[in-house]
Amino acid sequence: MQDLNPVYFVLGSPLLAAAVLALIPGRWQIQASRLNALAALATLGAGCSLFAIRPRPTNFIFIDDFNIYLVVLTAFVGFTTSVFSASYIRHELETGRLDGAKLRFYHAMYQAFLFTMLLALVANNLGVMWVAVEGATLTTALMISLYRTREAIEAAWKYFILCGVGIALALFGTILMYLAAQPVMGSGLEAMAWASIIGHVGAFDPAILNLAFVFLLVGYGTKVGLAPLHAWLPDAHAEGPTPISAVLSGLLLNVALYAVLRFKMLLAGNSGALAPGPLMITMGLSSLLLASFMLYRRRDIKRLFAYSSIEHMGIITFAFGLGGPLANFAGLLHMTMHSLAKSGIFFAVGHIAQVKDTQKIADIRGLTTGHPALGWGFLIAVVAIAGLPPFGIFMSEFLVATSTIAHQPWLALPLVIGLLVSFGALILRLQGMAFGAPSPQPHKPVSASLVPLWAHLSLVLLAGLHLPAALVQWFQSVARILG
Amino acid sequence: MGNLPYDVAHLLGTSVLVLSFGLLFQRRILGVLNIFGVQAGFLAAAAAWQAHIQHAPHLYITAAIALVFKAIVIPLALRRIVFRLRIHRTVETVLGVGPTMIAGVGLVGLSVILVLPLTHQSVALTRDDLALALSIVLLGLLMMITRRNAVTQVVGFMSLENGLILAAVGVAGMPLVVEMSVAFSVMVAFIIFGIFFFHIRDRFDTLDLQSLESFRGERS
Amino acid sequence: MGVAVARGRAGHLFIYPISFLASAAIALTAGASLLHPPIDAPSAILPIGLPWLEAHFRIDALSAYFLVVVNILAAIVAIFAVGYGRHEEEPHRVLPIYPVFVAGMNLVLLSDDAFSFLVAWEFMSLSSWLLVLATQREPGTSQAAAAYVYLVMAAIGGIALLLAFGVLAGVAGDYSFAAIRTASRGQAATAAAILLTLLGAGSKAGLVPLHAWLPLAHPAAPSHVSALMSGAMTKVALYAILRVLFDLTVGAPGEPSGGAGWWPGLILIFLGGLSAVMGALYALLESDLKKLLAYSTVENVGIVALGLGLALVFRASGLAGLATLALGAALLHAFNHALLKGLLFCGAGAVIEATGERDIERLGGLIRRLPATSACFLIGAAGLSALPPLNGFVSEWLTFQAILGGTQLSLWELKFAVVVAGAVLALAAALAAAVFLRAFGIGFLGRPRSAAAAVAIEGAPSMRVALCLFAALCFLLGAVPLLVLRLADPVSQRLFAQPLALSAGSTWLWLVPFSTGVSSYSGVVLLAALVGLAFVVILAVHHFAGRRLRRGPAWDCGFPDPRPETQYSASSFAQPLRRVFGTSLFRVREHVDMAAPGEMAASRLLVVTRDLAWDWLYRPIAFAVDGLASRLNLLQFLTIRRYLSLMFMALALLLIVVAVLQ
Amino acid sequence: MNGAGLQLLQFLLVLLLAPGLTGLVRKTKARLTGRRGPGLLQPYRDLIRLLRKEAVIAENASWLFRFAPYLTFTALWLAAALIPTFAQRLPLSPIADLIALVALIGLGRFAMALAGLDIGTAFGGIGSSREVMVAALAEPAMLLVIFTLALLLGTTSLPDIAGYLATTNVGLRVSLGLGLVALVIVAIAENARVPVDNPATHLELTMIHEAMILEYSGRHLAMMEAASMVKLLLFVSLIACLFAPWGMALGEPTAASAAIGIAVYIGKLILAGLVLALFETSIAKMRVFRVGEFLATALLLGLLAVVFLFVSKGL
Repeated sequence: MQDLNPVYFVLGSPLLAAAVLALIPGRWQIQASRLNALAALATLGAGCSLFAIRPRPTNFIFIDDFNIYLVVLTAFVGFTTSVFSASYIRHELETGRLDGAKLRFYHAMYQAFLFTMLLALVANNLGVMWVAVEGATLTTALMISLYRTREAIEAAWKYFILCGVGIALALFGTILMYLAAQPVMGSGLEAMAWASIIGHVGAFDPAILNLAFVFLLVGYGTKVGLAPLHAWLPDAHAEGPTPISAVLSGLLLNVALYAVLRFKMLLAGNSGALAPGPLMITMGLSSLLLASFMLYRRRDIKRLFAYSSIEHMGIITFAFGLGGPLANFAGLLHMTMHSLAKSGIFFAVGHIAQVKDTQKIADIRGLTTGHPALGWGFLIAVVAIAGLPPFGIFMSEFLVATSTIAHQPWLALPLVIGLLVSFGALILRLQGMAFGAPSPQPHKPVSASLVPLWAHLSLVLLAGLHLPAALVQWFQSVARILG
Repeated sequence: MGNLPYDVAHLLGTSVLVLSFGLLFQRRILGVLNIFGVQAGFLAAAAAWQAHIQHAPHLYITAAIALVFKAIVIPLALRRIVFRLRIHRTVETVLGVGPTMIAGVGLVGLSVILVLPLTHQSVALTRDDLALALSIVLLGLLMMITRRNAVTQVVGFMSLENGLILAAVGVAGMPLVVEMSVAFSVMVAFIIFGIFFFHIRDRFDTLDLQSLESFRGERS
Repeated sequence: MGVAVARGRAGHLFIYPISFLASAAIALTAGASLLHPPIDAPSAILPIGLPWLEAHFRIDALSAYFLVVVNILAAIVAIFAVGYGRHEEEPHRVLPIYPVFVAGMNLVLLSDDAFSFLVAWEFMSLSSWLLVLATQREPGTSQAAAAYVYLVMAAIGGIALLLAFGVLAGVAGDYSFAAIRTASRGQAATAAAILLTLLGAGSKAGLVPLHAWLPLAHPAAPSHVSALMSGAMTKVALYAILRVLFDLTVGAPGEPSGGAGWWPGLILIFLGGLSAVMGALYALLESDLKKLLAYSTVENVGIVALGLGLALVFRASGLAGLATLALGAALLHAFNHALLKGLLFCGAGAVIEATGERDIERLGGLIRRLPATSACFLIGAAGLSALPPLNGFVSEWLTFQAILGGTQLSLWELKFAVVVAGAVLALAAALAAAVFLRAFGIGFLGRPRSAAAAVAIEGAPSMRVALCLFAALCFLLGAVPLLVLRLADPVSQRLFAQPLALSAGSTWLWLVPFSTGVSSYSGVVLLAALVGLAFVVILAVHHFAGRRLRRGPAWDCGFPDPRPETQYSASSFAQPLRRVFGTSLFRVREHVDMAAPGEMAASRLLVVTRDLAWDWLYRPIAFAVDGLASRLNLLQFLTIRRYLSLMFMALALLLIVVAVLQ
Repeated sequence: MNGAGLQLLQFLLVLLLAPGLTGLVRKTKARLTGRRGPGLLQPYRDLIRLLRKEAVIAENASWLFRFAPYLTFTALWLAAALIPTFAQRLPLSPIADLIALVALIGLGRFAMALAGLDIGTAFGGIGSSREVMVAALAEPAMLLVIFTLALLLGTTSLPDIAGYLATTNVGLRVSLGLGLVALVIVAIAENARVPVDNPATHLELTMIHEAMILEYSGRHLAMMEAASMVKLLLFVSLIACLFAPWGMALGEPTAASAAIGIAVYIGKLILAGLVLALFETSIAKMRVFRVGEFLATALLLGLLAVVFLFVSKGL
């Protein structure tokens, strides 16, 4: 059992947990939420063990510098979200908005969702990666309509249709990629394994590669929430339960972008194919500008941060589109920081929505006086996401902006406009909510477990001050092969 | 007698394409369901024929799945839902038939232009198949845009999936596991559609998306 | 340097003394490092910041000088704050952030690479934003709006600086200042970097077109914080301009025509002159004491910017001696303004704590109620009006001498611009005298116009100690400006590789910029002469005319009317000048609706002044963003079909692009 | 005649001649308007009378009110003592050049305006507010005149300017002419002479200077009156020193050259007094709000002087 592949544990534990949680009847859902947290902890443990033993790539599973830290990040955020969801669920049960049956479904699907994302990250076979991302869509589709309100159902239906079509297009792209690989590498599993394709991609027919990349960019781009394809994201975040929004915003967008970057690496290998840079830059900038202007009109707090996720995904895609070691490094760093900070914010937003019993920004005031710990935590989180200094996001935005003005100065203007407009909108809403006389809150203060929030913020602060050497080394190696 | 296999595959592919045009044209829901069933049948035949040419036994399984589920189970299930919701008589036209047809032809033209340059290495068979598959996918998407009723939108989505399966089948040597997982995910997608129908029905009492749209986010 | 951020429950008695000690310590070390500079300036490397470029921190002459300025001000303000902090309603909101704010400023001065510079810069803005919001009552009031405008402007400034450093660092992406200095870059890149720096640092300093946030934000903070913001933070912004324009873009130090030639200097002169006059005029029309002081900050920052512009122009045309004089004048004025503005804002704080009123229209007669505060406020007002024995006059006098040196410039346009700048500076100085005479006269003299003003009592002893310390420093520097010039000498050594021409001829007694023949000034002798002569006159008069004194009702041409309303108010005091300058510059509209004859209703005077920068720069941008936001908002409410068609069009577009590129 | 003695002589000379000059102006104005007018020594008698009277001040007067007269008088007396009148080199003159002199006058005006506001009566407010308007325009004009001279001669220290103008033949220069006119306008405005303000009346619509010292009496009023007299002398000797420095004892003054210097200086004073009286009787007082334009012309003339400096000399 020497080469006991830790990846099997990483994938196995959520799958097993999903099965077990599905069996636990509705009455014991509090214990189920604790089990959920335990399972996520186990996955995190398995993920960390990957640092020690780096398994050999097989046809289906492989670990390299790019996906190792994403796997650990996904496991970590999955764990902290499960801790948050335990206290969130307890409050939802007390107020009766959710009952045992729905929660049973919720816990099972939560673990299944973690499984699909981890599978997508470690999948070497392009087909398996597609199925994993499709699985992620399927598992979250019904969770968004958990509350059974009319808006929730409409949001879930929209989410399912748009992402379904997107994923279908991605499948078509994957098939085209296989079509391109088949003449050079022969048929069979070999032609679908990314690790081996990357070696031979130079000999592929560039025309098919371009066509494939277009379909893949539009397909997976829908899941990343880039501008013309972003419609599902705000409603899915606003109507679903908050832990789901946190995981959706924090992890699913990253996984989809990871998939797009995998294919960008393939295209970078083939000289004949058209450069993917300009495409990603246009989509990145358009989503940055669209989202930053839309922030001003938002009246719902979760929808506000959903658009902020679109904006940040726009910045990251722009950074990868720009290319060059500095910009790629910034993109990778921003991906990590954004998922930590954004999921942290959703933890805070979840409790705020519960305490104030509303998601309308107008009705939320005076958080720092009403609930000091929650209020200040929320303030620091929003300041981090807005890109102010001591936090990691400022460092990545600093790198993106400086490398933009150095390489393509005329691109700096739209980037800066987008950053400033979104900064203005976020601070305007934050100031309204955080300060002033506290608005009435019907519920007694919920025993909010702010541990996950502070954990995330401290990580973002640590990254802002001093990045651990190992992480830097991984980022730089990936930045080189990203081209 | 050119080479027979190419002609037959080509014939089956084009018939699936013609039927997706039929889906675009048909206004009555029941008609749409019937055409979809026939299209799935032809798809199954094409898959079986590919299996025969490429001597790849696993394609027979895909053909069988396509035939059983796509041609029979799904249309019947949808028919039962339509009758229980008593919406079998609704007639819906969103975008005029004329412009939709023109758009459809345009899309087919676009996909042929795109696929033509991939000439030299790949076998002629795959090139034609790919063009057909791409146009079926685009037509499926066009159908979803022009339909207002949830059921017809789902049928549009399913015909889009048919295009994908035609592409997957057309490419020689697609590993079995991928085939199986694709088919499996399509099945799960259809089950979730079913669940959604019941949710929408008991909250909105109609499957017409018009009423659904009035509850978009932040509208209230 | 890193002052402990204590969640000060122990209250102000604990935090402020510590910050006083810290600031005093920093000031002393910086001063020491200036006077006998260590051979190689120590460069501390901390493992924080960008992974491959640790944060560099270095004290060189320029940063040491500004460290002295900022920390002396911070030390004395800390003493003031010990007393002032007592009545703070929510001390826990101000206390922990105050030392962080001071630390942020020090870090900006110390940092030696672009990344840590910007981190400290934004850190400073963030902490001051929290301080501005600390004492707010309702979010809806102007306080929240002021804080919001402040932070957005700070962000714009920050991003402009970020881009400037991006251009300076170039493609290589090496952000340490040492690398930036040696990196060679095109003329266009240097020009872009300079313009972006002027935009970024200029908006933080408050140069005119970008100043509109300053009079909103500075008064909104608690008084001791606004003293720091006006006194120290604007100096840090000027330090940024100095660092980039004089040090980073110049290439090898000391090389005369390096950098971008004389046009940046001309821009600075233009902006400085405009800020000086407009700042004074805005202050003249303002009746809120702290806003008035904020506008006067805009004016004085304009004067310093004018000095810096002169230095750039002189250096670009090879007159190194004059350049050091102009630089010396600017640095001296920065030092003086920091002290004087600190004194005035702390004085205003004492007044507000005593009366709870900020509007000078409702104050009056405070000189009898708060003798010590009024005396110190008078000294501050005289200083900023550039009256001889005090330090305000010395730096303005030096700036005039630098302007008079303009005759040696070669280019005709430059000569004319320099002289027009002199005229503008003279007008600004005169208007400043009017502003502070009005502020002190209406605010402190005459009869109390409100009940609160009538019962005001002196604040805590520590506040008075701080005020007197400020006043003493002003007198000391007025008499012996050499103290500061000794500090400024290494700075000009560092930037121009030339000693300050000024300090060559000057001793502690005389101040001789060029040669005794040309012009000279002696603070000490003038002060001694004034005091001596006054003493002689008083003795003679009292001996000859006796000391008899009788108190009686005010004469007032025979009909004494005790009601305070008959006194001149702030707006009536400024009315003649408003009539001369106001109509054109601020579109001043005065409506007087007199009661119909026979009616007893009081007639009303309504004066409407409009801030031009707000109308032509800020409002259009805000409307544009708002309009675009509402137009784009429709995208949120489309139906699923339209979203699908959106996606379809995107796909089709990309496919066409691919087809075309094939 | 060593330095200290010279400076002491200058102080006494200025103090004694000031009231005489004012008396001369009043006498000639009376004569020109057909009245006998008070004697030349009337101002001396007024000052002594006021000094002996008891000073009455308002209840709410503060320490500033009592100290301001002395500060005003001292500042103006020191400023007057720095201007070379009969001897070029004075020991105290290097401590303040022309710009510092303008600032000293500003200090005097600052103290007087504050005193006006201290009691809190309407008239004090009127006086100070108008004084501030006048100052806000007069000071820049004066500085511009100084720029003209400094740019032309390269120095701002009074002894050197006087020495240079007295010795070399600078010739008739347009900018110097404009500078003189501007300085005269400023002098009229600063000393509250007729077109800007009427020193003789207490009409509240017109008075600027008188309004500020309305509340003073006894020795304080004496100080204020003496200050305004010294100020008039100061401006006359400033104009004389800058634009007509001939007859001054240049370099190291001997007893003889000092005597000649004093005689010539007194002659200049008399001439100036007559011209001022003549000018005042021939012009009516301006409305207060036109004073702004009047002084704006002075500012414009100053600026023109500087511009012409470049054009004509091609500097």
